[in-house]
Amino acid sequence: MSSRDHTELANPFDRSSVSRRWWLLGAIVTIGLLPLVFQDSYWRTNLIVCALNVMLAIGLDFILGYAGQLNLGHSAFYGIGAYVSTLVITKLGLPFWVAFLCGIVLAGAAGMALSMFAVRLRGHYLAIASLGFAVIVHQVLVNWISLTQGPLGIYGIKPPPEIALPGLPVISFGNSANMFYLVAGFALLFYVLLDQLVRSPIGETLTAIREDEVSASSLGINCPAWKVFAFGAGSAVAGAAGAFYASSVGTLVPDAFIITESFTILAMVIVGGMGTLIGPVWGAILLTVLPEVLRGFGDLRLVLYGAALTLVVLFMPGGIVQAAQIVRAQFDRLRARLEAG
Amino acid sequence: MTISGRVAGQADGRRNSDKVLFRSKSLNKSFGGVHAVRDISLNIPHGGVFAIIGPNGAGKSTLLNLMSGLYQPDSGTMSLDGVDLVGLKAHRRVRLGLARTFQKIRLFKHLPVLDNVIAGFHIHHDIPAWQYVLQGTAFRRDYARCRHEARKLLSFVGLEERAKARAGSLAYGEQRMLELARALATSPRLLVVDEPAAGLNAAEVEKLLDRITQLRAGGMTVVIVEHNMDLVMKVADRVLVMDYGQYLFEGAPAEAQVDPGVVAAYLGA
Amino acid sequence: MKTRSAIFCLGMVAILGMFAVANPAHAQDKLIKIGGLFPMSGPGAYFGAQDKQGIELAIEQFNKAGVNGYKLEVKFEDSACSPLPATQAAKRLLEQYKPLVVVGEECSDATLAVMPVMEQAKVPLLNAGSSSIKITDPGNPWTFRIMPNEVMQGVDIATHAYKRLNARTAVLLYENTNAGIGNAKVFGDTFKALGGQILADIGFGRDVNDFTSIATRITGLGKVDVIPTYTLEGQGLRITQALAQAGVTKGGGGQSIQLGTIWLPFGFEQKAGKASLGYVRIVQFDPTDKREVVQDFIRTFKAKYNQDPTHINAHAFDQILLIADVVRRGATDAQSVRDIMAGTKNFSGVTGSVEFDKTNQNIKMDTIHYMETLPDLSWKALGWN
Amino acid sequence: MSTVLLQQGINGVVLGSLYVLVALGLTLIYGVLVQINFAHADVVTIGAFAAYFFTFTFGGNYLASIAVALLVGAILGWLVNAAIFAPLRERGSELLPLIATIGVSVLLQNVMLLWFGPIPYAFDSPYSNQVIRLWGGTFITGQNLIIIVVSTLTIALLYAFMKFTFMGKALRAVAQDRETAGLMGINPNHLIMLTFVIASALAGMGGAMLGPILVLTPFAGTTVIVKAFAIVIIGGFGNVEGTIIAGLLVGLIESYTTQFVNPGLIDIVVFTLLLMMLAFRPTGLIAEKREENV
Repeated sequence: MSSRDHTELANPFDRSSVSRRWWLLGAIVTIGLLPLVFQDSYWRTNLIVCALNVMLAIGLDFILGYAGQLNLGHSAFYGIGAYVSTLVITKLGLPFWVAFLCGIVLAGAAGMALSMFAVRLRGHYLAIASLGFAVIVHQVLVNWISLTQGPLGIYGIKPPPEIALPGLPVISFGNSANMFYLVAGFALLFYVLLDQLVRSPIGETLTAIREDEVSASSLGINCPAWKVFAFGAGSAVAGAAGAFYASSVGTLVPDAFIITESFTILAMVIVGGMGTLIGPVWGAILLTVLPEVLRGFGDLRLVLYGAALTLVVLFMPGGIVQAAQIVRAQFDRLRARLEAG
Repeated sequence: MTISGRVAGQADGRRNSDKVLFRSKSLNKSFGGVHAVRDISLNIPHGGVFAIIGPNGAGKSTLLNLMSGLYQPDSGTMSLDGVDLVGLKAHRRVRLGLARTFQKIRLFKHLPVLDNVIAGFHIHHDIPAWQYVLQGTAFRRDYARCRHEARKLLSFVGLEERAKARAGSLAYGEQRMLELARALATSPRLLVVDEPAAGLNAAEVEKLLDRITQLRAGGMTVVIVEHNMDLVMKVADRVLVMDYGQYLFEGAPAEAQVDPGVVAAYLGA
Repeated sequence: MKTRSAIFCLGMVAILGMFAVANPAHAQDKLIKIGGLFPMSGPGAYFGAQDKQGIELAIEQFNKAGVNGYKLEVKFEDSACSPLPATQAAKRLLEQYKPLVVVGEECSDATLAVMPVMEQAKVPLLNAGSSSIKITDPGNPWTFRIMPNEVMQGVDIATHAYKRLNARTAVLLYENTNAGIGNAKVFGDTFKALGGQILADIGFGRDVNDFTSIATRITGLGKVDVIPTYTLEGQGLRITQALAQAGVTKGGGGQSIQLGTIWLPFGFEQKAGKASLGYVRIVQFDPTDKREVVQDFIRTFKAKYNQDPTHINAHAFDQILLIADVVRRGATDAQSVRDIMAGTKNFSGVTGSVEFDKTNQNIKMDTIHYMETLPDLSWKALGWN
Repeated sequence: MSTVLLQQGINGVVLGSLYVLVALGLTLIYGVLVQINFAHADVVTIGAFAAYFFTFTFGGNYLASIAVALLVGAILGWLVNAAIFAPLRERGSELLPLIATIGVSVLLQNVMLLWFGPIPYAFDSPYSNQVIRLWGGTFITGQNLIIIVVSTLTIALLYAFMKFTFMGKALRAVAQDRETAGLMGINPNHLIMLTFVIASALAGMGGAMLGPILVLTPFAGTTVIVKAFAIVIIGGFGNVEGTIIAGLLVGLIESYTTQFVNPGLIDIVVFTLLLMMLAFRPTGLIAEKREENV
């Protein structure tokens, strides 16, 4: 291990990689236990939706929080993934996993195309361009009835095919627990992939672009190319979420991918803490579960949701991650005081 | 040593092309009605400190932005070590060995000091792409090497203690030094420093000049863009004086100080 | 910073505190639990708010005396007029409230998405407001619909337009939704099959604001006999006004007759004013109907809400009426509700009578009534059914 | 057919004027603050409701209700700025205020849903059903004529304000270079406040005039806002003349798309134009060169 060559470096790498392994194990165990804790199909659906939203949020965060690209059209890639994967099955008769891959690839390609198209744009221009892109995608889904069925919708989409390994019981994804394991497994996979990327020099490159493009290019960073890369990667993850959306909900209508869906995903990233990967995970979970828990409030539900989003931005712009840091700092101070007597 | 458009300093015997690192011919750049750089030709030799000076608004920064690729010239040619630069994007020029700092400091303010420098290693990661995802041995070696090199650079500019601080929290003088370290991380052959003394106190200027001298001693070519003539006199081997976007004088620093045209420009005649 | 975090914490505590007061538990014997799946948020709340009124009125009436010794209870969940929220709401109802029967949704997409969930849970779903043919064709044994579907409505309207109004040319106007497209298509197909001609097929989003352009386009199409229009009340009003202003319809001195669906409420004419003159439409709820059940409904509704009931209020009311009838006929659990409901014959509600076919589609067409708007904005019942 | 084409032109101009009123506020705010305000849509809606209640509940005159809506909009603008933008300004983020306004927008929409209910209000002004015959068989409704007249007057007033008053000049100066304002001896916070008040007053007034045209529900403003953003971009962010031209252009595109293609495709046409614009002419219809100081 090379850190031994530079012993003076007190390399944080080893320590963090060990603790990351524990975190990963913890995450796997949690995912494994969740459907056992939540037995009813309502909560299991919520679990699946949580996992879908986690994918969407980390994908958007990669684009927004790391590469600094103001993407307000994430719902478009979600929708592309959902429709492409479904249509590849129904129109071309290809197996689910091929369709799944097509969904990812096309969503990623759409993201890259938008990014290339808007490569000269920054900040709000990109925000509105991506918003416009999402409107176009939604309207194409609505109007291209011969292909997408438009608002008539596609129903009875089957879950992914059963996995029958010799010697093991057949794994059917009609079972909500198995479906959750599948979606959450992929969410975790994408999380780990993106996490590896942001911890590699690619992460440094992207944050450099986010912080200052002129400066970044003065260091030899090809900003347009990396932005296209980030957009492609983030939207490909959204495409995967879309494919799972279709196969777990079973119904597709264009309005599921309306632009306000982009705002919801954005809110997850912000509430969780932009520019960290773990933040959006918590943000996605919170903003999926919170509206469900708030159902008791009936009409007040979305009022509270809007108020909470505004309050977070005003008073806790770093989101849950910042809140956690503050709590930890308070805790440390308290402990220090106790230890001091 | 340097040759400019009309005078074409043939008197200087060192116009041997293989000794010239950066060469430009008749560069022009206008913004709207302002002719910011007019017909500038210069040859910067390997090694040494080359200063571009002139009063505020003389077009120095525009010239520098043309060199670094932030702007493209309206006309004229440029080359670095024989490679044509015109049309080449800024990030491509870095790979040819051209690095710069900025007049208005442009650090990655929200990132730690160390990460600012590490970002400068962007063009020097040579591990295969899959290593970024799997993070195997090669990746870890690269990771440790970058951190090691970055700390060396930080200690070169005297910031090793501040490695974990946020770049935006550094004092102004420290930020300048950090920007220098970051530019050095790209391992440039030609380092362009824009107004390095702006906003620094005397001690900080001294320290900065000392580092530049060290870099020159190490064989690096340094271009300093500066409006303060006294400052460059100490370190520059050669100066180009500009005014209103035009060539005014080019030669040894001592000669510049007595050149009537230069004096007039500086005294605002 | 300190005060800010203090405010933030207070805000969060307030929000959390509100959780605690939510969801008080109920416990009661001899209860028929009814789940209500309706859009309560977003633009679809238009339906949910009215459904809720009708249902609550009906429940209040039945609980005065009880039905077969049972009391009725309803719990609403916001299904947001959209597949995923609707399935989530349905699952939540089924898991946590455990109803014997569920009423709703209004939007066809949401209803279609909920159906397999209900089938799996073996709890009947009673629908009144979704018109998509797919809900009952093929449908499933657990889904019932008391409203005529898009095919029944569309064939009927197109036939009457061709035969009674002698219409030969038509322009289709519809919102780009499941129901809009579906209904317009059935009308178009039937009308063409009869020998009529569709001059233009104009679909638009629910966010279209200005209908003058659409009306203008129709002025350029020559002689248009009928304009079947499939929109909700809000856009419907603007379309009727725009068509009159452009001089297309009778209300604006033109020749065309607008044909309307059951989507428009009673009182539409009063809002639209003179522009609605000559408008021929079907209504699911006819307030001029002299039957006692209708007049009682109108009276009690006005007493409770101080406003005129709409067709949505009425069909929501009927859903409970039918469930109460099923309970009266001896249903005690989800299975018996389904079985007894399937055998419904000659049930008479506010919107008309109900008799289910094999696919659980109500085959009675007397739930729709043809009306024409007169110059004093009152209705003339056309008695075509 | 030529009557129809001419009529569609008139329809497009009417619609365009409405869009301009909404988009102008957005572009003013962008010019001065470089911020996007999603809550602008809800100011439009609230303006429409204010006008409705003033006319129908309190029996006021419809034309007076336009002034009421203007006032309500101005107050809302002041509130939104004081509550959201002012506290966030020091953070210098382009994203946070945007998200905060999305939050405010959700909040306002659902508060309105609680108060006003989801059932569309039949908001007809006394001029809604007046048809004024014009040349060649074309017509315009009284309401639309009011829209065009009031929009033109407002735009002219705004223009005069920007051109001839000190505050107006200062506003333009800030829009071009934010540091200049300080040099002119004006508190930039006051200027920003003024911008918000003007922009939201325009939105409120727009609401009062839109009310009798669109379907008045708590979500009415949102149907206009996304298109207003497109107009702001097509016209060039912060560019008043560009916004006016772009607004009219989009209005005309809508009416002619309805005529020749299908109203369902309007959004696709408008937003494709937007993307084309961004790709090939990102500075907008009327270029305004801003150089980055490095």
